[in-house]
Amino acid sequence: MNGITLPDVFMLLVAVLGGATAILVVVSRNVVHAALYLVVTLLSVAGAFLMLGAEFLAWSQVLVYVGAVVVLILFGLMLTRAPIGPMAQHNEQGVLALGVSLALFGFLCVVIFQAFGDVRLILVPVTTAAIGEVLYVQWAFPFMSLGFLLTVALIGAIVMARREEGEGPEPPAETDADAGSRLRPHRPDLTTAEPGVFAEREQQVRS
Amino acid sequence: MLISLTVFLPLIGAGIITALPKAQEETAKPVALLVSVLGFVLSLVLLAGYYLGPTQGSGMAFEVNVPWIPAIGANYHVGIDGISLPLFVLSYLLTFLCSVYAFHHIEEPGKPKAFLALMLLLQTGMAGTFIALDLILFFVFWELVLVPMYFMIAVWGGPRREYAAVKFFLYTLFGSVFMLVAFLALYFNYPGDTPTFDMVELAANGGVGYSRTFQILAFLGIGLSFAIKAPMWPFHTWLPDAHTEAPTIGSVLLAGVLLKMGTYGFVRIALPILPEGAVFWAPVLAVMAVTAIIYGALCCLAQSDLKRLIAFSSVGHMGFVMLGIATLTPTGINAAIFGMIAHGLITGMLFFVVGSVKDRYHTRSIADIGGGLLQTMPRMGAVFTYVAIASLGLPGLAGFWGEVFALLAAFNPAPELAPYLVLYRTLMVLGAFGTVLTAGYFLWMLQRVAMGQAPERWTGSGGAGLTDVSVIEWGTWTPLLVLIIVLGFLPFLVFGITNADVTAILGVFGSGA
Amino acid sequence: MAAVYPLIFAALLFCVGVYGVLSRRNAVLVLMSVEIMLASVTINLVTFGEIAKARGDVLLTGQVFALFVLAVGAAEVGVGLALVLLLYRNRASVNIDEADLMKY
Amino acid sequence: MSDYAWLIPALPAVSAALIVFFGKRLPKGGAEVGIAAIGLAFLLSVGVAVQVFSANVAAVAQVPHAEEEARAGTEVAGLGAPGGLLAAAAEPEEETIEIPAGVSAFVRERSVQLTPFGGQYGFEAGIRVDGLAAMMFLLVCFVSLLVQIYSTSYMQGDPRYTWYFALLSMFTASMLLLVIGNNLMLVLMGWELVGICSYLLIGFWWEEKANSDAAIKAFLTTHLGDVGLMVGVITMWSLFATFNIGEIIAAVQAGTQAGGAALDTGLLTFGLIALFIGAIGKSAQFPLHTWLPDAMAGPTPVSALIHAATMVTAGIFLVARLYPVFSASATAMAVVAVIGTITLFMAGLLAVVQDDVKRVLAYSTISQLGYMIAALAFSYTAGIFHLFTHGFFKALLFLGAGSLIHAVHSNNMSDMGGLRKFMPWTFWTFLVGSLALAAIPPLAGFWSKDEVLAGGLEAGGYTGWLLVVLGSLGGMITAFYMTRVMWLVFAGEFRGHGHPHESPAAMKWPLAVLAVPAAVMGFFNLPFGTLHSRGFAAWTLFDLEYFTNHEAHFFLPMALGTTLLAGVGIVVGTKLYRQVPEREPMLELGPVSGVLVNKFYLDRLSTDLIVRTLVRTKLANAAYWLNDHVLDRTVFLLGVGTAKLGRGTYTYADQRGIDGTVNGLAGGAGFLGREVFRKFQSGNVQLYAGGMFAGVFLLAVLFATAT
Repeated sequence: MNGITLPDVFMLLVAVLGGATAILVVVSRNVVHAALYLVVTLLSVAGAFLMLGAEFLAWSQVLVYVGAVVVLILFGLMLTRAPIGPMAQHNEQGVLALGVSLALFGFLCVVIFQAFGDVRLILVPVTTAAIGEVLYVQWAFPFMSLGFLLTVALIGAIVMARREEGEGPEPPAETDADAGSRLRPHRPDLTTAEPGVFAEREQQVRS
Repeated sequence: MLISLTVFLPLIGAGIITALPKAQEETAKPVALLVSVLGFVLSLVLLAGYYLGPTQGSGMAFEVNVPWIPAIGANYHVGIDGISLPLFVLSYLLTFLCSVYAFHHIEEPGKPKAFLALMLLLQTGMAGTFIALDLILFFVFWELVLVPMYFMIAVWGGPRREYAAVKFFLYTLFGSVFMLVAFLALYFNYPGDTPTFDMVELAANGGVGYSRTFQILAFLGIGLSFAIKAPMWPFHTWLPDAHTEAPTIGSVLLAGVLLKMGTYGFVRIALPILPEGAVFWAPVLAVMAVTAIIYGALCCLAQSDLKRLIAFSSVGHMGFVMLGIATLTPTGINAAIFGMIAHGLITGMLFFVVGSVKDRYHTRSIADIGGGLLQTMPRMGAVFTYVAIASLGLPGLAGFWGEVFALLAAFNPAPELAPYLVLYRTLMVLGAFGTVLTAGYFLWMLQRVAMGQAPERWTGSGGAGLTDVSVIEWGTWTPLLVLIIVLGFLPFLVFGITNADVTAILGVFGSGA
Repeated sequence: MAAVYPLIFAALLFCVGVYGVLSRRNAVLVLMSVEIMLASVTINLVTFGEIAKARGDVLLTGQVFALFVLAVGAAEVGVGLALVLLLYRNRASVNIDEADLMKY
Repeated sequence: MSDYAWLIPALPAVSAALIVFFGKRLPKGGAEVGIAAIGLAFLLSVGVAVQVFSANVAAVAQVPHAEEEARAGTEVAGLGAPGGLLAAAAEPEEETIEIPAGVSAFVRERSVQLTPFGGQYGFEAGIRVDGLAAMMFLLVCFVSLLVQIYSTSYMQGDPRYTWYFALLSMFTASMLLLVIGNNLMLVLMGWELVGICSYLLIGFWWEEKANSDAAIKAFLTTHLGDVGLMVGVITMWSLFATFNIGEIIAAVQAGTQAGGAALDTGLLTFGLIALFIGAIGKSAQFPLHTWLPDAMAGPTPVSALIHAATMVTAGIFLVARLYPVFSASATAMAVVAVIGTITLFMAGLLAVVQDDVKRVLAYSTISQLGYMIAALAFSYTAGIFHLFTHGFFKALLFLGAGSLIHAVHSNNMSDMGGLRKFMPWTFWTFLVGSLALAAIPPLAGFWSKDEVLAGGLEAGGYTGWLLVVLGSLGGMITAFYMTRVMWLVFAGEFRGHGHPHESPAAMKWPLAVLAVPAAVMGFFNLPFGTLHSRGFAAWTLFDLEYFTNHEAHFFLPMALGTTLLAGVGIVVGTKLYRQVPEREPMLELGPVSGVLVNKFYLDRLSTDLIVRTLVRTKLANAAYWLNDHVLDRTVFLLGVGTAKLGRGTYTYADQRGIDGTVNGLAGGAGFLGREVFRKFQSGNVQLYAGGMFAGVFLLAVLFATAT
């Protein structure tokens, strides 16, 4: 193993930045802050791509994620009237989640050092032209399928999110009360549930 | 090819019935009848072919052996011989009669389409079990039987149908696990070069190369599954519940064919493949069998529910079958197969009658019926009396031969069992006393149900629904009634089919006497 | 450059994402955590793609796949957000632990 | 003719089927079919009997007469081969009388293979026609014919008239099957079939619970005996590897069992006693006799046919059928003798205290069956001859009782009285029957009972003497109770209700016809030298050697003695019961000699006898009490106890024990699911996902460490 080279240092910096902000994303009590930390995380991922010589990918990452996805998420937060302020955002399985993820991380570290501990990357930057060439020649068919998938997903998203005339908050009508009753144990009647239940909880948290 | 066609014809029929439009529920009945008649005719063709064909009435006939799951060496190996043939034909006969009976009555909630499709599916499973010559294939057919019967009980059953159906399903499945484990153990411990699931090969091998301890353990595994299915005391408790709750057709097929799968398994698989294990366990089986005879009869004496009583009587009758098997002699096993056939005919018939009685009285309780069946419905009462008498083992009717030859064999068990001679002879005497108890509960049942003055609630306007045996019922029952008496006087009709192959299969037991 | 740096980075991101997915109540935050996990996967793809390239892969498989994942990730965010909206519309809440109809 | 003997059971069987299916549409409700069939069968059986009997007589005639020669010292076991088809090359033992070659008793066997078990499992169904079978054919067909004719009138107007005749035909067919069978399995079949017919006929009027109770009791009690029969048959099979009666007899006489080994006499004795237990049940011997009096719940003609003349003699027939085999085991024969003797005496005592006329006859039947059984222990001819004569006169008595019951609509003698003038036919025929039963010479009963006692006397030993003593006393008792019946029923004033009348012709004539053999049958077997060898004894033998070495003998002193005893019984009965109903000084109408002179003597004697009679009445009552409260009670309690045991087994062992375990297992699984695993199934997706990742981690670790 040779000494630490310059790319290594950059990579480390990017990694530390990305890792730290990622942790902030998952622990932040304010949802908007979390979204903003996410931007930094994704940007540092783009930086990692650059370090690895994948320029096109890095810029795509910036455009798609930082530009589009995060905006989308912010819209989502607004549309769902997420409390724009600090509040408990964690459920009861925090310990389990922490345990699982730490264990997974430890395991992955061990595996990575064992398997790739002495692998060095010879970085040859890939030009956008080169990637364009393989993408539209050898990978043309999967690429087109991908486009189709994207279209379908977007149409699906629209169909789902759209509120039709007369649809709205009504739950699906009970067609066969007899047969269905066994499958549906007690469930609060959400059609008439006053929003107060949730509002109350909100206020408790805020106070 | 013919054999496969015969077995899968009902499956095709079930498919056709399922595909029928929903508006034409009733069309399912003629279709089912047609399919089952065809199946029955084909099974008779097989019967005839068995005698007229190259086998001349002994050995394995109509064999098909093609690779099925090459990865584990499982083949689609089917064939028929003198041991399976009577049971095979019996299953087709009963299904045929059941599909006739379906014109008369199907329990709530009706839905003949689904019911008959299940029935035909069941038929494929039953027939397949009897012809499978590959352990994995056998297992598949064996399990295939569970599902339709489960639904028959769970959907068309009586008030406690869910409990009964689940009990039936779980209990049998519980046994199957051990069977599968034992099958795999047989495969992996095969002494030859290429391990095999082939029953014929394994039987020809006759347990050579399997250690004694292994044979004892494997027999335990296989035997447990078969004992539950048969059912042997003390594994019988699912039976009364299942029988009591099952719809009439379900009860008939359950008693008539399903129970025989267990005892058939003993004869076909457990005995020839694991002879040393069989010798080890035979005295235990014999004790359990005789316990079942006495115990079943005692329990019958305590019953107040007609269907439950008959279900318990099955425990006793299967006890005689098991006693025959436990002797490991050709006489005993011939008797066992005869007993299976006779029990299939007689108890199947009993369930038909009791089902019809229940439909009319709307109760199964003996006290509620209150006697006088012979008065309110003379023909029904006469048929009931006839079948009950047949069931108590009267000579001249089918029930006799299985019992008496089983006892006879128990008096002279196989030479391998010589150390247990006194035990066997004691058991034989006890079993003979069991026939008295059997006679007792049947006669008391007749007294309480058929004889005496009919209570006032059933005479006059109260008995308006008590119509005597209908034309369809006569059509269903006549073949059984006739067969019961024909086999009673001409037992060689069955013994003649079974004897050669039974003797052959017992060749693994040294002297084979 | 040592291969372990990007890989450990990816592993870190992934595990953080896992933690987020498991512990966050708000569905949108869960979605964000999923994005982090996806990002970590793309880093892995690119890194392994470099190793493969060094061993003679001319198709740039790693980067192309990373690109695909990018696109799929975008689609996923779209659909996921639509689902969250639907959930919100039906239950007036986006808390995942309240959506527990999937039991017994 | 004997080649067609299979038609004898076949005809009534066919007629039974015809009556069941077409009887209702026939003008006479099926009775004509039954009567025609049994009539034909009777003609056939006469033909068969003529052929068999004459062949036997011819065979006996060729046997050199050598009474002087070595009567003593012959052993039953050394009898050589039986006759007929089986005869061929058997050589007689030295001490026995030489049987000329080619001479044998008539035995005709025809068989078909029934169960092809092959080799040593060979089992065939076939007929065996010999003297014994021919005799039974005659008896069964004759009585059955008369009973059916009688029934056309007796059962007139019954709602199940047709079914009744079907059952009669079915019974007759079964009984004939039992008789004709050449192997034990067929005998067993016929045995059980007559049992079920008896069950159906006793419970014929099943609307009354008492009747079906009696039917069940009869079937179950006899079935208890049948267990013995079944065990016995199976033991025989395991000894001789055959069911064929002829082969079994041959093997026993050769002293070998299957495979040529020496006979295992212990097992043979066990088997024979087991077989005899079957006979005890069917022939109502002590201690399984309790069913027979109850069986009187059936229609009276049925009692005549089944419970007097035919079915109950099946046990005797069985022992006679296997006579040479039974002879091979002294222990078995001793059991036979003791059981028969106890029965004959005990049942006779019981008959004395009955009021129901049918019950008197029933106890008398038991007693007479005891005579037959006991007789068989010593002499084949005596046993079956008594069977034969008893069949006639007891059928006569029962049909007579039926006629009485038909007339007064009551079974009780206290409702009768003075019927002689209303029913002369019944009276006279009943009188003949009673005298025959009481063994008054020269009626049939005298000759047969004398032969029974002579057999016992000749054999000696304690069993023989027991039979002689108790048998003679039993004869007195018999005479006494029959006298009592005669007086109570026919003498004095009518004590019942309504107007009794003579029965119609269809009932009258069978009585008359039966009275003839009851009176004269004894002359066919006069126990005097050559006459004997031409008569019944010669007709019915199926084993020449046995016969030639067991000639019957007539002991005049004993015959006189028993007759005297019977006379005493009659006298005592007359004295008592003539007086009781009429309040007349009966004593003065006593014996002819010296009324006045002997008054004191007679007075004292009669007082003595009255006292003794009282004691006897008490004794009999006690015996009856024992019967009802101990034996019958035991059976009853066994039944109830069994039912309770059944209920207990069901409730505790089955439902709570075994089923409880199963349910407990299921319940345990259910508890785990409800209380433990349910916590994990919270519906919370994130919890699930956590589990998933944990699983992934574990799997990964697993793979990593594995590779």
